[in-house]
Amino acid sequence: MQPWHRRLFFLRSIGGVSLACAVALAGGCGSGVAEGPGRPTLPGPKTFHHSFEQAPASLDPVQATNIYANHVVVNAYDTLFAYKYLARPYQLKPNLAEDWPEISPDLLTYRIRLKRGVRFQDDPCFPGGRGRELVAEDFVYSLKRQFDPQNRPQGGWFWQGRIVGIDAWKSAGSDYAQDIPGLRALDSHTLEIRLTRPYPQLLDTFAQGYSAVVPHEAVACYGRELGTHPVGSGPFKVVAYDTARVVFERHPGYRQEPVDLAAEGYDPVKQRYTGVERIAGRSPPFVDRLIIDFANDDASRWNSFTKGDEVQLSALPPERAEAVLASLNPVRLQPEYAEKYQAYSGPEAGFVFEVFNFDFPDFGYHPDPARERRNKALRCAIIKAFDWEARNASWYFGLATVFPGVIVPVVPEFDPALSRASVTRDVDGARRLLRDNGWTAANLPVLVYGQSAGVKQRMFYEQFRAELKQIGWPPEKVVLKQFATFGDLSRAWKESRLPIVAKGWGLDYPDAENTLQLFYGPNGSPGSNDANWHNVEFDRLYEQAAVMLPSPERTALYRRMNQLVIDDCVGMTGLARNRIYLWHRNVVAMPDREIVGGFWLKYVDVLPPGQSARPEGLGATG
Amino acid sequence: MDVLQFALRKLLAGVPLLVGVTLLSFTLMVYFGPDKTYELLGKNSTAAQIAEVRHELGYDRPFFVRYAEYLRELATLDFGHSDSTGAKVSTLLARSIPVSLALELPGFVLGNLLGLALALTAAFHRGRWPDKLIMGVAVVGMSVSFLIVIFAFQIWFCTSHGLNWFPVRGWSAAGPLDYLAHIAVPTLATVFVALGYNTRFYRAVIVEEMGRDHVRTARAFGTPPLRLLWRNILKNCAIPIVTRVMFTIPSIVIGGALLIETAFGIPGVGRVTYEAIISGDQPVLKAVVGLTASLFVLTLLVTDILYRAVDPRVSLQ
Amino acid sequence: MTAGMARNGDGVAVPATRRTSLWQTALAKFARDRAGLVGLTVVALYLLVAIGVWFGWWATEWADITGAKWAPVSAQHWFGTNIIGQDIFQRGLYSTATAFEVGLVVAVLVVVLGGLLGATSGFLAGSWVDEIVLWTMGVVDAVPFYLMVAAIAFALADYPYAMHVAMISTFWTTTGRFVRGEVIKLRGLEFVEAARALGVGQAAIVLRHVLPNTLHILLVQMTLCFVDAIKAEVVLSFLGLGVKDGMSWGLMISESTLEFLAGHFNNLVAASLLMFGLVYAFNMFADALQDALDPKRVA
Amino acid sequence: MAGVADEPLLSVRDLAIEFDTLDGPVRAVDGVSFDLRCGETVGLVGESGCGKTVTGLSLLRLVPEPPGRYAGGSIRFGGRELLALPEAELRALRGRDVAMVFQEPMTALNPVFTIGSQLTEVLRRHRGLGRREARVQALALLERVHIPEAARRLDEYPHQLSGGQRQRVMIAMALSCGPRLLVADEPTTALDVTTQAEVLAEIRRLQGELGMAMILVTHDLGVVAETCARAIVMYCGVIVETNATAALFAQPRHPYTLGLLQSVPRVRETRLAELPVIPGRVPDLRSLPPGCRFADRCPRVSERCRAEEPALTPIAGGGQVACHHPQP
Repeated sequence: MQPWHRRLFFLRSIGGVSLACAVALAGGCGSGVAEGPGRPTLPGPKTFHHSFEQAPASLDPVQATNIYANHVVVNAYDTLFAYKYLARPYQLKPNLAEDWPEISPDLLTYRIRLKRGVRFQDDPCFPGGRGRELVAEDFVYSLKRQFDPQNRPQGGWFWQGRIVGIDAWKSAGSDYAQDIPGLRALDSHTLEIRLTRPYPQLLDTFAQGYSAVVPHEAVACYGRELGTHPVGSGPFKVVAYDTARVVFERHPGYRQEPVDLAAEGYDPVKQRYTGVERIAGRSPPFVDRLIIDFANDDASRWNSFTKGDEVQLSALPPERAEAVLASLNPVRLQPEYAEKYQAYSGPEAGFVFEVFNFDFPDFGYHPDPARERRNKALRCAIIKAFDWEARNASWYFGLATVFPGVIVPVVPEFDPALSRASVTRDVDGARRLLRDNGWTAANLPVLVYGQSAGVKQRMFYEQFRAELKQIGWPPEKVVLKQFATFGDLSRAWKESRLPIVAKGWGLDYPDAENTLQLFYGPNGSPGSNDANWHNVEFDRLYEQAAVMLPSPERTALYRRMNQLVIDDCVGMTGLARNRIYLWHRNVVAMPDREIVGGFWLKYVDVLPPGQSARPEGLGATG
Repeated sequence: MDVLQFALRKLLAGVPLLVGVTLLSFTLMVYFGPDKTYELLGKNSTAAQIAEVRHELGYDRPFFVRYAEYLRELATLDFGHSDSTGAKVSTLLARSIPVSLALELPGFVLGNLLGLALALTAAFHRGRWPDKLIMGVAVVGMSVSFLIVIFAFQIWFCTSHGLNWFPVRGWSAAGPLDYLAHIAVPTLATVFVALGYNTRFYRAVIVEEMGRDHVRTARAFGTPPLRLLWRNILKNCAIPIVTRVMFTIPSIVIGGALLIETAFGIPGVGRVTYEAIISGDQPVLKAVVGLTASLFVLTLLVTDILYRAVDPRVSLQ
Repeated sequence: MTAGMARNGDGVAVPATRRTSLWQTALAKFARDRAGLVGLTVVALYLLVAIGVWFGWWATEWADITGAKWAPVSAQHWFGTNIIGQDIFQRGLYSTATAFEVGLVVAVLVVVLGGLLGATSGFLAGSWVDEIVLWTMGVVDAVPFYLMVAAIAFALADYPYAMHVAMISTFWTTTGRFVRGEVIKLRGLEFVEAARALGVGQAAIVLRHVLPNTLHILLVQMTLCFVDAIKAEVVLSFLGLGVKDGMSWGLMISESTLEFLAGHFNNLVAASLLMFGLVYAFNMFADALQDALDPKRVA
Repeated sequence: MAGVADEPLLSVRDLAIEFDTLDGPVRAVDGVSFDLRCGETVGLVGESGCGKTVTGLSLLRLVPEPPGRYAGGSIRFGGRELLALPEAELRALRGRDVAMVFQEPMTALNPVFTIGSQLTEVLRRHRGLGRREARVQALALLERVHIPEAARRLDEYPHQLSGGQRQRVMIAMALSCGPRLLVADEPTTALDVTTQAEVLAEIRRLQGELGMAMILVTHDLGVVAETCARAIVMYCGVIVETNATAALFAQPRHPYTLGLLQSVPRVRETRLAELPVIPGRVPDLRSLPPGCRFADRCPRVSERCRAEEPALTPIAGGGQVACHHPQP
């Protein structure tokens, strides 16, 4: 839980908003298997074979902590909201929710109606093995699971201190029989959520796998093994799962919702080449079988992709960029690849950055103000020595975007006009700064560079050490400390044991607040403010902006906060990767896993081998 | 009856070994092993949550309580659930051990048979060119790193840079062809690397046996070569061969082939174990290590009984 | 008995003559083994390279960025450069020193540990000391190698020599068993009995009389260990459990996995060839040494 | 078979056998010639390393190749040239026409098969017997060599038998096919004294019963005296003297033979400490002196001995000696 939620707001009671629950009956549920117009008769099930670079640890929604787990979870389960398949910038849409919620004027009470006739997948855990209808109480139950320590939940921080009574429910022992005042099912298909303070990102959190709806029967039946045996109401049912792959089959009882391209935010100019027009008016999912391989080694994933009969869609390994791409922006393939593949490129929803830990008197705060000033010069010099462009060239083959500050390019608040001085290498400037502030090779402190195990991480260090050597930092004073597991590295961060923290952050929702909270003082270790940076003005602005709905005023506050981070030389930041996806021509897809998460998978269709989803007349490339 | 008695006595003698192995592995892998807490925390965590997770994982209990718990789990073969996926450890192992076996057995058998065949060829032409050629190549095989072999074979056999005959990764044993396609390259790599060692080992054993007096006696009585090979050489080499083969078994069954499984994306027990190590999944680790140790003790026993079967001089005392 | 004439001159001084004659014949045998000599020469060349690295004669810029990313082979960069522009040739040379450092440290300590424990347990065979040593060997051998090494590496967290400790604590059992067997044979011999009769202490007997007579085993074990250590380093470094500081062939090979896809194999080829050369030469040398030191072996 | 009536059973001519060593080839047997008639017994005597065992092995062509090599000469047995015989015919000959008894009864039998199995194997191979017949024969053979409880022994393994019994089994095996020539390589050396005498007596008895020719390879002149009609003395790969046993013992002509005879302990006459010993060492086969190989140790050495190697020449009384200055 973030201390930062708690400090700002007092619990406010609101008057109930009476809502007329006009219940629309959902269309005929059950048996239908979408027979689209062009659906070919294939020998065997129609299969889409996808690949990830990492295996999810657990498929239990309460542990859907990374995009890999999230992809699987949102396809096996359902969430109240989802991101539109095609809209850019990203937009929410109701999913299990029948419509947008009714929100009280003080922004503290949300009333959400669920679709009728949504059924869980058939599973032995239900009486008779037949999936029952999903009701509002299931959502309440599922969210409670995030506050039951026995489940080892990882997503509770989204709602901790924000939903009325949820923390009290947990401290009282997480008894599912007890009610939570701020989280109630008014009837079988109506939810009411009451907040302690306005939470503009609430609906975004309901599009996360963390809030996916789990039937209590499955928990009773599988217990801890729910993590390998999902039972949800999503478009696909998991039939096999191990560390190498997950295999889904179409959920035959999935609700019939014909695709409305306009409602999904279709942009004919930019997206027509994908052939997604083919799915208009048909109800997903379109494939009988969905396979996702987990292969953490780019080479074997790429080999599998290019073989032709294995993986059909893969992120382009940056190493192949030079050989495959004719141009990056717009993304265009070399002719021999364009014959076989389609491509899409988009910025990641996240960034990588490295911050100094201000708990370390050698680099951050110091009782002696003069030393603290010298420390700032030290930090600024290191930032000037750091070569983001070299990092981009070496590791991302120039495919990444280097940007100043911590507001990432993918969010609407990003400021393209911001000065790039903080991400521009300046060896002379760095040397001058060191010299002017009395830093010499003899009195420079030892810099311990903590990283997780892995050769890439090691090379980051070597690159950094060589760059520092160029501003006169003795190489033996730059020490690598590799942690065997990510957990151990994470522990070192959370225990504030590393002077420099290099990490990546994936956005939970498309709002700059999600990255700015990384510098909010009360979020210091073990929270997400690994820099342990405390800036009074920043904290004040953050608290002010946190309850604001999106607006130009809020954007201005965000940008001011961003500048504060840059000005105090808090760290080297940042770089956002561009992901390039390639897929076989017979696959109809618009793959973008950023923000959209796994929601796009149910819209994927596969044509018989040899056919192309690309509309005629678009030319071979583009 | 005496076999049974012998077995019981051996099993009893295996208890200290079992205690030692479990204590060592528990101390190293579990007590000092990686900490799962910080992988189970959400993005933003508080000290209270950290304590909560540690309690859930049982890290806050004293060493010997945890060790005793481990022994109980080992005795009942109930290792609980994985800390990562929540899967039952027994399910996890029941799924991955057969995969590792199916993956490795062909290579193991082939590597030993081929090694034996080459060793025989070399030994029978001792000192002449076939011997020199085979032994020279064996040293080359021994000098190449397994990693390099895997990479080279993978690129050569499984990608469009080379022959592109086999799937580059994954696992399927749906049909015999499917199975063969998936094990072909891993098996080739395993055999390539093991062959050098096996050939040298078997040649040394055979050459030693060939120099024995009873071989000369047999030749002096006109025994034909194949019969000589079988009755005088192989039967008498049985002890070192059985030893070598038997002691590889625990590591095949439980250890799996970590490098092969990682490179080819095969969900065998080696990969499960390695992932358990790097993610600190202690229930899985405990199960793997405990089972390996038990299997090791069992192997010692079976090997001793086999010794008697292959060599009348060994008695069960 | 006529055979008596050959025994003339042999007295109680069995160990002395046995030893000298063993080493003398070994040297003579080795000097005639062409493959062994070539192997030794190549190993010596590698050692020279390593010494040069230790004294800073060459490969001093192995950590610097001296060129462009993936610069091709040229007069300036003999093996080209890597992904961040470091000179692969210099890194390969530098890794030679690491290989010797790992190989020597591990081999020497394994032999010391295995020799001492093996000799002690062999000399006291049947006693509780022997039981404990045997038990320890059994325990260590019962844990699969990579599991054990990984566990030790993790348990020792960021201790820079975790890998060495891991290898030593798993490798010593082989040497220990060999030495134990040999010592059990030796301790029945007359010179040991004689020393015991003269009231020489047990530790002194082991150190002065028994261990020196197992030197040929120790030497062979050391060469085998050296090779094993270098090969294990490659795999462990690939798994992220290896060399922490500096550069090694294993790190270069794992580095090369980042480059396969882009079609750059300089790191892989350089490290593989350099490593293969040393390991092959060392294997030839070890073979010749074994042949020379094994009284039973006839060329 | 056959051949001319007076052709010897075995005829060895100028046999030379080399071994490859690190220092180049070494001649372990260098120009050995002798004949053997049917039923004749000959002792092949010398110190270890003199080439007697290699000579014995060569009669079945059992010298390990490599490192050994037949460098010249011929071995004719029953009219056939053994050195030119194909491997398959050799196998048919071994154990059937020429049998061998080895020195080490402890290791000469296959430890993982029963005595019966090893005996019947030979019988079935060479005499074409069926399983049951072979077993009956094997039992008879064991009884013939006086092994107590022979029926039980058939199912025992070699390690369950004493050394003497094992050697009897070896002998039984060797005699199983009624060979015309028996090569016995130090058959009693590894046994204790009482057993030695028993086994030796057994061999003598059986040789007499079966009428086969025998070559007894030994370092022990006493054994030769008791068993053989004729003795051949070897030194450093060559024959230095050969004669009828009685004549040899009565009047040794080569100084080496004399030395050997003098070093035989006569238990009742001489105490061990007073045993005369031939001074000096056996020369290194790799660097033989140009003249007589015994020159360095010979009390009667002359200039001629060091320059010229003496040839084997007939002497009065029927024997042959290779010495420039034979004992009178």
